[in-house]
Amino acid sequence: MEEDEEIIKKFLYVNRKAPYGTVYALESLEVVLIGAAFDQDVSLAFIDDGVYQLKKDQNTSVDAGAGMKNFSKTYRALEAYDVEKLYVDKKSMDERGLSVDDLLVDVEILDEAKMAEMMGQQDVVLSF
Amino acid sequence: MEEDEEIIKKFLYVNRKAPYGTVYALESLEVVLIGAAFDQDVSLAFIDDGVYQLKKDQNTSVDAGAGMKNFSKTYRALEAYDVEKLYVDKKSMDERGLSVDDLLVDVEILDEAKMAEMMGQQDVVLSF
Amino acid sequence: MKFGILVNEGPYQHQASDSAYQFTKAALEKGHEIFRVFFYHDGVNNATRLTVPPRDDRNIVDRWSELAKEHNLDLVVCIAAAQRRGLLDENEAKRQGKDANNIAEGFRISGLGQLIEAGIQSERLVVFGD
Amino acid sequence: MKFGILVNEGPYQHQASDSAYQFTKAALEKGHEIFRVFFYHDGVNNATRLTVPPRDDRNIVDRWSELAKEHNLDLVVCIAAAQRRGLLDENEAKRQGKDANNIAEGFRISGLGQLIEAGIQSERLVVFGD
Amino acid sequence: MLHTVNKSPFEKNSLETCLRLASAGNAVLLFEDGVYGAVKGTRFEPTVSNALSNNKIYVLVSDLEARGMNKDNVIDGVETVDYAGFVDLVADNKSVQAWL
Amino acid sequence: MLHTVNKSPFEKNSLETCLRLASAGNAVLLFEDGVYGAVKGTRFEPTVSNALSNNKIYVLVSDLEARGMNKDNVIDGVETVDYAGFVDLVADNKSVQAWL
Repeated sequence: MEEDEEIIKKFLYVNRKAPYGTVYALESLEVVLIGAAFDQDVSLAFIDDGVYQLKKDQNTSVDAGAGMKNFSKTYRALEAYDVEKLYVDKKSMDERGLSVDDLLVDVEILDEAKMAEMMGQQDVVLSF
Repeated sequence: MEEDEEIIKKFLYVNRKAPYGTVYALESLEVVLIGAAFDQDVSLAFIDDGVYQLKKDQNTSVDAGAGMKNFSKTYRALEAYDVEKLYVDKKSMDERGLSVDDLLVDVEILDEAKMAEMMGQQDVVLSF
Repeated sequence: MKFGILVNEGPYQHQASDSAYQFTKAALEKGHEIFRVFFYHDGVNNATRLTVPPRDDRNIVDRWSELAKEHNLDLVVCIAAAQRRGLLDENEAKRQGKDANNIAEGFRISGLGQLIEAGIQSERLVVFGD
Repeated sequence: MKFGILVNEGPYQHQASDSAYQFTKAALEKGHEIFRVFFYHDGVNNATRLTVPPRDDRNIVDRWSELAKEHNLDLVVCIAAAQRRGLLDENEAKRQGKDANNIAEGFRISGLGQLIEAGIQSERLVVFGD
Repeated sequence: MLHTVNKSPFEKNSLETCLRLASAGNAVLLFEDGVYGAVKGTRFEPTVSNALSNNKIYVLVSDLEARGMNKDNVIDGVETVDYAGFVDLVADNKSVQAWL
Repeated sequence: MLHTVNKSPFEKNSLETCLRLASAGNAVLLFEDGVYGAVKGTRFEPTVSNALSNNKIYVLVSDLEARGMNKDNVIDGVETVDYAGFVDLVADNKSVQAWL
């Protein structure tokens, strides 16, 4: 990573898919964790069904039937990796009847103008 | 196939996806062709973006850029396999501004009540 | 009752294979018969023996192999879909001049006619996909 | 200009790999540099040498291998995603105790850090998926 | 006849088309990401509540729980089932149509 | 900034969200099944026509032709590009966001 030392870019991870129905949410989180080692300026956006990734009380135990790996607690660990800018789309929350109390982690809720502005400031946008 | 000789079931193939963006349309057609050898009572339904599978003038030549296999002519060959019941959902056509003149093959356009009735008569419904 | 199962998506990327597995297991537990599980489209990727999932996650391929062994299930992989996606058994590898094969225990490769037959012979056909 | 490319879906099932290939080719023809093509999620399935597509269709894997050879492209397959889905090179197969490997010429298996590096080093990153 | 829907109504049009083309008396099972259609308080609650006058609607409880919800979050009149219940629904209906 | 949309607006909500969150002046490229959003006479024509007052919208001609359409089918004001044009759009914009 030596040659990257002096480049600090704004990385945005865009999450628009629900967890468990597809692997995108989980494998997106794996990129964020690896990426944290690179000292870039990282933001995460949760839009559309992506907001469901942050829903509290996820329970995937085999007894309960789904039998998949519950990765939701990893979102809570992001702070320890200095990944602190989590933005959530207001309209996506409203349409789903969700409030910040339903979410596992602290987020900043953005209206459309603010979300658009934040996206426009990014250098690299990763969508899964 | 000897043991199947006396069983004739109503098979419905439901096509709801556009061609080329995904392989489902092509691989659905492959099942229909193989299935034709089994002397079952076969119907095809085209609903939502599935109606685009039947759009005339598909051109996927490498020069044109998409570089994928154009399989649209195979729909014209279905008649030779005694697959003649092709049903198209009226609302799906209307929403897309399509008329029967836009389609490669003769189809029967069904309103919601008729489509629902036809579906209800089926024994085996294959969706891709 | 006799069920046929169709799986249209590969392991991990979509939940389809998980759902199909849980459904099949529940049907067997209720005393139903599974006539066949047919793997089509990316579903053929469920049949590779080369996966190494993380230790804290389920092993989707092994789960199918074990269920097949326990209940003598017929797990059939579509040959045409498998050829497009690189799933081969020993015979197919030889026939196609490939130097390796990757099919897991308990799966067999065969034609699409096996899907139609499952539709004819089963009293219900249940489809899992994207 | 220096481009990075991310491919999130496997061959044939979705158009993503076709689109990424056509884009990469067009970028090279215009004199741009491709820093890296990174294969993630089911995109790792583009790297199997065991596909045998129908003769009248394109060979997606070979097309990538040939483009890589011609332009010295760096085609990187994510190791974590590859393990879930059964993509292995000779080393990985040995390390995991698997009896076969299936990676095609021109692809190499490496970590997710290579994707981040592509984001840092490339002037543009273009993502193709479902 | 049983209809299955495995996609979120926010993301894809499967539930909408399913409800449009399901005959009166047909059963509908929501599972995988389809379970979001069964949840109270969302933009789709009115659509699904209305459909209950025509169709029995079921939701797979394990997929609901995986996504951080449970029976208490489900629209009144929608029934929860486990995989054994899913199997019974398939057995009790003459055919199954998956809205993929 | 360039936004890319590869899904049909009839099937998925990607185009809708993209247009909702794209800043004025941003470019939008429709390709793969996304090209249906660029076509005249569909239910989505008004949405896309309105967006043209805020955004430049482009459609990939080879994906349009694969699906049985051409320039004549495209909404007035939407521009057709080939892959070389797609590459130029990427080069001309500071960043690219794929609405997968």
